[in-house]
Amino acid sequence: MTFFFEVLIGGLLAGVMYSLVALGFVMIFKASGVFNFAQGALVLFAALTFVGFMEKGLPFWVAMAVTLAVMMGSAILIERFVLRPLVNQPPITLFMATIGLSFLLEGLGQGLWGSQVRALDIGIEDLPFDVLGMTFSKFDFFAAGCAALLVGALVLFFNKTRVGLALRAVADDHQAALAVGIPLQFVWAVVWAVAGLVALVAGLLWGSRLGVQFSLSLVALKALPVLILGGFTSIAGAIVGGLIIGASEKLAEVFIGPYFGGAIENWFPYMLALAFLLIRPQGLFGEKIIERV
Amino acid sequence: MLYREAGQFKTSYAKDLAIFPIRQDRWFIALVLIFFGLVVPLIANDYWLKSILIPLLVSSLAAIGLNILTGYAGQLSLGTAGFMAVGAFAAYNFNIRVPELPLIVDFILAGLCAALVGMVFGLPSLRIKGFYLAVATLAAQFFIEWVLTHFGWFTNYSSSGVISAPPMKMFGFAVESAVEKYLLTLGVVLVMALAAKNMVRSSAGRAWMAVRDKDISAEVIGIPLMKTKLTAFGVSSFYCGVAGALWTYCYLGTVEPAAFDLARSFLILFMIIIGGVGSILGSFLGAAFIGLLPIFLNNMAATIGHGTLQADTMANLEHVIFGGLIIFFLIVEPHGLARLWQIAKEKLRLWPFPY
Amino acid sequence: MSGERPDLSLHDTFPKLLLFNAKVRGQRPASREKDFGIWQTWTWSQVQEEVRALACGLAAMGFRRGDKLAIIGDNRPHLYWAMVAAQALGGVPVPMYQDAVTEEMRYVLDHSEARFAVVEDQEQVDKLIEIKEKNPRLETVIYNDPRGLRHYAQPWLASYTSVQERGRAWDKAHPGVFEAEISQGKGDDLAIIVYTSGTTGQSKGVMLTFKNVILTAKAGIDFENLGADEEILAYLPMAWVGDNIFSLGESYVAGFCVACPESSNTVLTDLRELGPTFFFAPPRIFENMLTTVMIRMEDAGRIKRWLFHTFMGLARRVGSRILDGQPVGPLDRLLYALGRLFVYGPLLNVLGFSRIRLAYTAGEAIGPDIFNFYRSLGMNIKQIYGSTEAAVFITIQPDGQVKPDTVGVPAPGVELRIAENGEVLFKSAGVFQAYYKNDEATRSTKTFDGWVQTGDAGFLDADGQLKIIDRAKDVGKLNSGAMFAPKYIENKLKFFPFIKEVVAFGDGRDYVACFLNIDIEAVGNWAERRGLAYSGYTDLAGKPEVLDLLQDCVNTVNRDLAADPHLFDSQIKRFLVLHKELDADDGELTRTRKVRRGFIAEKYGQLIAALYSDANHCAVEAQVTFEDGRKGLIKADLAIREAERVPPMKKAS
Amino acid sequence: MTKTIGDVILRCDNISLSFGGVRALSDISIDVREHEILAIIGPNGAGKSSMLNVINGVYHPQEGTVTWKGQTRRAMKPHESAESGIARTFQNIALFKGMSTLDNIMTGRYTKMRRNLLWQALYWGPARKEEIEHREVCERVIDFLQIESIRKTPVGRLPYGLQKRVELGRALAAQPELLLLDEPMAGMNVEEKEDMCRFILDVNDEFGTTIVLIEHDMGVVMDISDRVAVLDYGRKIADGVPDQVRTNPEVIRAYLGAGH
Repeated sequence: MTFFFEVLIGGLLAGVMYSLVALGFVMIFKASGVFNFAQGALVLFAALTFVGFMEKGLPFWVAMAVTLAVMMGSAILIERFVLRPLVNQPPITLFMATIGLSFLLEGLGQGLWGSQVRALDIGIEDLPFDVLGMTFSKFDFFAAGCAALLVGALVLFFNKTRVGLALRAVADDHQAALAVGIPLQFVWAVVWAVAGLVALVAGLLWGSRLGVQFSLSLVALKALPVLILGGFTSIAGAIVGGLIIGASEKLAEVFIGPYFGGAIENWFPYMLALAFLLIRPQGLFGEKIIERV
Repeated sequence: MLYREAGQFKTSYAKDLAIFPIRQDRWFIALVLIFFGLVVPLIANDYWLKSILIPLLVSSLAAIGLNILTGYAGQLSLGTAGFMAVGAFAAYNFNIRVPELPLIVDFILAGLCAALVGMVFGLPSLRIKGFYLAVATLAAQFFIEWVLTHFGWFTNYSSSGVISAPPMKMFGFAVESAVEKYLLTLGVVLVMALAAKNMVRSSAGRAWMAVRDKDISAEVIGIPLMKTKLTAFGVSSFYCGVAGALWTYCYLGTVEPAAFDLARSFLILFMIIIGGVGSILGSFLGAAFIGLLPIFLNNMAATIGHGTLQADTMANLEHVIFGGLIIFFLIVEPHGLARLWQIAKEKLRLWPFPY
Repeated sequence: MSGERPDLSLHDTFPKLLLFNAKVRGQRPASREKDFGIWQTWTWSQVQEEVRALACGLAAMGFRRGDKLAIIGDNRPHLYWAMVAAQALGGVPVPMYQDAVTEEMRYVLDHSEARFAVVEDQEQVDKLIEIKEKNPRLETVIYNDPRGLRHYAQPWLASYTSVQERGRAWDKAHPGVFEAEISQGKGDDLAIIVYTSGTTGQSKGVMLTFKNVILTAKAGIDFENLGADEEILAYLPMAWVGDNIFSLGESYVAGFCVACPESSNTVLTDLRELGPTFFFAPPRIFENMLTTVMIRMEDAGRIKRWLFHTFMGLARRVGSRILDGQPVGPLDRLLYALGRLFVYGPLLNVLGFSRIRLAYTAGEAIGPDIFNFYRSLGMNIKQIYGSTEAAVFITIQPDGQVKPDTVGVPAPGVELRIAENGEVLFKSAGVFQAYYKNDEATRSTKTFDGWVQTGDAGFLDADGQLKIIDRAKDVGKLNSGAMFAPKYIENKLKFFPFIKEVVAFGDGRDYVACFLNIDIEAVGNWAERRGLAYSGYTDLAGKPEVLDLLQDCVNTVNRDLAADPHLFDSQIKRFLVLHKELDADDGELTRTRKVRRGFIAEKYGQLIAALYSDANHCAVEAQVTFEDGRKGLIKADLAIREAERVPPMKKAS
Repeated sequence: MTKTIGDVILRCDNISLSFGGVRALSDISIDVREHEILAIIGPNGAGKSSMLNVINGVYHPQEGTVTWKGQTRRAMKPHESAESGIARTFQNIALFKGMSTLDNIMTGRYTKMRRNLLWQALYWGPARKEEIEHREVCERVIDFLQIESIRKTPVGRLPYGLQKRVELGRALAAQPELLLLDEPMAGMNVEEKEDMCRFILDVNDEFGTTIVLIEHDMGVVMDISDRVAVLDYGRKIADGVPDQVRTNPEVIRAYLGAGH
């Protein structure tokens, strides 16, 4: 039983990280209706940039600031050269464009900073510690803490700041937002920049655990079932979905995996999400869409 | 400019329904076929055949498959390579376990297996659309890869997880040399491309497009959504399955499940975006473009950089260019090279007038 | 060229020719119609079956030898078959203008004593329902297209297919009657009555025998080497004699296929699809096509425009010469071949003339620029001169000797004579029998020894080619005694795009003088390109620059006239440009835009007097009617210009 | 020029429909007789489109039954209703934008085409023959609606009025017994409306098709329909020949009240 809880809590902690990446998706989808497949590439790009600057000798916080600036710049460029020309195109077109974007970012990031695996040390040692006879990773707790902080900050941002409120207006109704004079382009750039920030944090946390390398971008693939489960438009859904996926994935791997030769965590979340979809197509917290004829 | 259409009038619907109703187009396509069927086998060396033309043709076939599903039926799929893998391993298993079967039957059975798997993974399409479906197809991609890697039966318990295609025999002839493999691939691809064209211009194709363009009115007209979508998944996966078998038998020879990874799925998606969504011709153009671009880049790099560029730099450059091109095409010409081709043809037909 | 030719002494009627064609080329196409998206095609043997069924149906309904069958509708294979079906029974088809107003239609129906009518659709049926009340002689109306007619209860209405069904049954019950009826027909029987669309008075019914039509058609076929492979588009009114000669006469004699367009709105599209090998069109259509070409080329890119203008320049220089088989240097030939690839071939293709071997134009004078444009592309377009009374052909331009300003040499079997007053007379196998029920008119047109007056004035040039200059009654004499043909001069001037209307004077005067009307669009464009500001029509017409422009035109015409031994005295001495457009609302033009000379001479007497004086300007006021119906006065002071007159030359080469 | 209106072929009994608590239709009964043109009118939001959607199975009512050709049921699937001879057009054009006029109309033949996918892949023998036979039917529809010149034009490029006509063509290609038209003339100019009226009357007249239509233009409704049913707030408030309905006080009140 202890073992079960160990696995469960480990999974939940990993799930917080999934939530973090899923959050990036949800924000962009809410504000612009774009399913941003490049979120994973953003994570990789952010981590690579950060490590790159660190290797150039910049101090941690400076590297952090510079990387943040780079992510903002990228957001503006993406809005100007990818999203704006594709406005009013079918969503599926925008989706495919973000696949293209993810290739571009991956190639660019690795091209600029090199594609070898780099270690990233953010100063938190991954030491095990015991609680109630169960062993947990200190790092996981730290990461979960960071994620929780970020989520809190985002909630504040959305609810208290002018820009945040504008974002919510856009998410609810593009036409109405335009009518009250909120520049859509500005909002999009901001939301991509915020997604960039989320990507940076996720990149640092994942990067320091897995090392900064190409596979970081695959983290995004973990976040997709989270979205299906939680719904594309719900921040709460992203968080809860991430926890469910993280926990069930680990549990399945440990308790069911051995019967099938292991390594089922790659597909198990998808199957879970799919099975869930068949019951509730709009996801946990998604809104049901009624089609008018 | 080269068209002389006056006088090429149609006296029956049969003639009006021809794939190439214009005589000049028929000549052109005949020339292309003669070139690839007769001239290429005579002049191309093994490198061109084995490393360029065969994979290019097989990719075209997979792209046709994806185009049927995504371009015609409007169901975005990211699991193309998974269905190819099913075809590849099914053909292999039929081949070694039931050696009495002719190879062509193995290929067909491989396609059917892929079709079956495709239809199973297409089931969610009845409830979900768009990105949701795209994500669901990712499940197919990961699940299939995992099954083929973790169950030794599929690789005939090969220790490395790699399968090697046994020597091929087709209608009593051994297919060994590059030319023979090329001709086999060409034959299969042409026949299947023709069949695909036929389907998309028949009631099945119209049903797919109807579902793509406006599913609610398709249903009201009497097109059953479930059957239509599942047919699209089935046919599409059949094509991918056969492509996977050809990929193993005619191109790589030895293959592991990882050869059919997500990156391959994306590459095939790129082929249809650049080639033309909803166009059989576009599948070929896109495959050629995506297939030849890296070769072109490498040659360029070799000429300009005198070999100073690292292999991984080239790979990154390729990524950047592919990604950029996808965005470029989606913005500038969402219907891809096929539309450009069509526009050029229209211009030639109207020449010297601009419209 | 291809295929077996009928012996016209045996196959001397259309029904007999139909049987012949069904026998020797039964599986080859005879009729086509664009319908339901494709060119529906009937072979000669299918046509024979259709005609047979309809003829038997008509017989069953009481159609007798000598009865008239009115045909009303757009060009449709079914209507052509109805003509032959009537002829098979010894009846006479009377094709009528389908767009005629009810009153005109009633007149022709009444005059021709038609008992039966075969019409196209509801539109014509509705007209006949109205007519039939006053014209009870019309007994039965057969319609081809049943759309909208389902609820018409009139007992005298029958659908084409129902008549044919009845005919098939009747045919079974009366075996051999159809053949017997056909064999009774002879070449001297009346084949058709064609009503001329009279410009004055009531139209006259021109009676033509089978011999008239068939022999004339044969002459045309032989002259042009037409074969059974030709493909033509029948789109001009069936009531027009030319359509009968080309779409029935030549088609049945040569055995070629006649295609009918989907509707009158789609003629140009259908033409492009069909790509006929032999084509007839009045000059207006060729002119419209050329205009379209020019407008669309204006919008083309720089390279295409350059290619077009460069190669068209070459074509103007050598195209016609190559077509006429005259010597041309090898370099020019090579360039011309390139031009054919890049410009001429594609251009002919988009116009629908890729396969064209022969094109005719007639009816009025065609502008030399238009004519030469098509010839320089390598399209063998030729002018013919003809009339209903001749079963079309009087003269044809022979291959290799095509001149834009003549209408060619007498067609085979045609004798030509120029009367004292310059009127053209002819005699041929095609000469009509008489006007139906109008002996007086017959006598005034056709002399007892068979010469027919055309009403046109003309002369034969040095090569023996006929040049038509005007209506005979309009031709006058200058005081010098030289011939004065106003229309000829006016047409020459009107071929310039800048000139809209011309009125030439000279009958009973010392010299020729004229009024000109500018074409406001063309001259306006010209002025804009030169940065010439103007406030309106009157202002523009009075600008010295514009007068200079028109003077160049007049001088060019004078140089042309000087080369003509018959007309060099008709060179224009003085002219002025009118301050207002001649307008039908002011009574200066007829509603069909023909100049009303008498009225103008009276209204502008003052200006004419000035033209025949020494004055170099003349003040004028004229009443005009504005578009909204208000009347107003325009005052202007018009300059009178002297044109350059050129001494008579030997033929310019 | 008379036609005979036959027996009731479609009967809707006590239909009630609501969306998540919002009542769209309450207790509506409507009969449709063979060969008639029945107009359903009413102010915006009266539930007219919902009624059509119930008839051909797009919406499934919570209460009531639909009896079509003798079979009574709560609801059909849309494609089943198509197979049993009901065709319809939509208020907002619902054509297949990526396909040509001809292909759009050919989709109307879907339920009548029998050859399976293998034959279609071969496009030979029976499959080709079938394709040609159905093409002929569609060409007749094209001829009937006089849209020959746009046969091969992608419908997305057509002006609105023509798109409406193509949509009618697609419904006609199915050779339906019952044709449901949802605002066939909305957004058209006078000339286009006249054309559309003529087509509707011709369809009714030439093929005997029963037609149920929704239309706002009262002049048109009174001109072409044999019978008019009036809905208001999901209830039926009148049903009868045009002249009766015109003078019905409740109808007048509904229209004036709704600000029409």
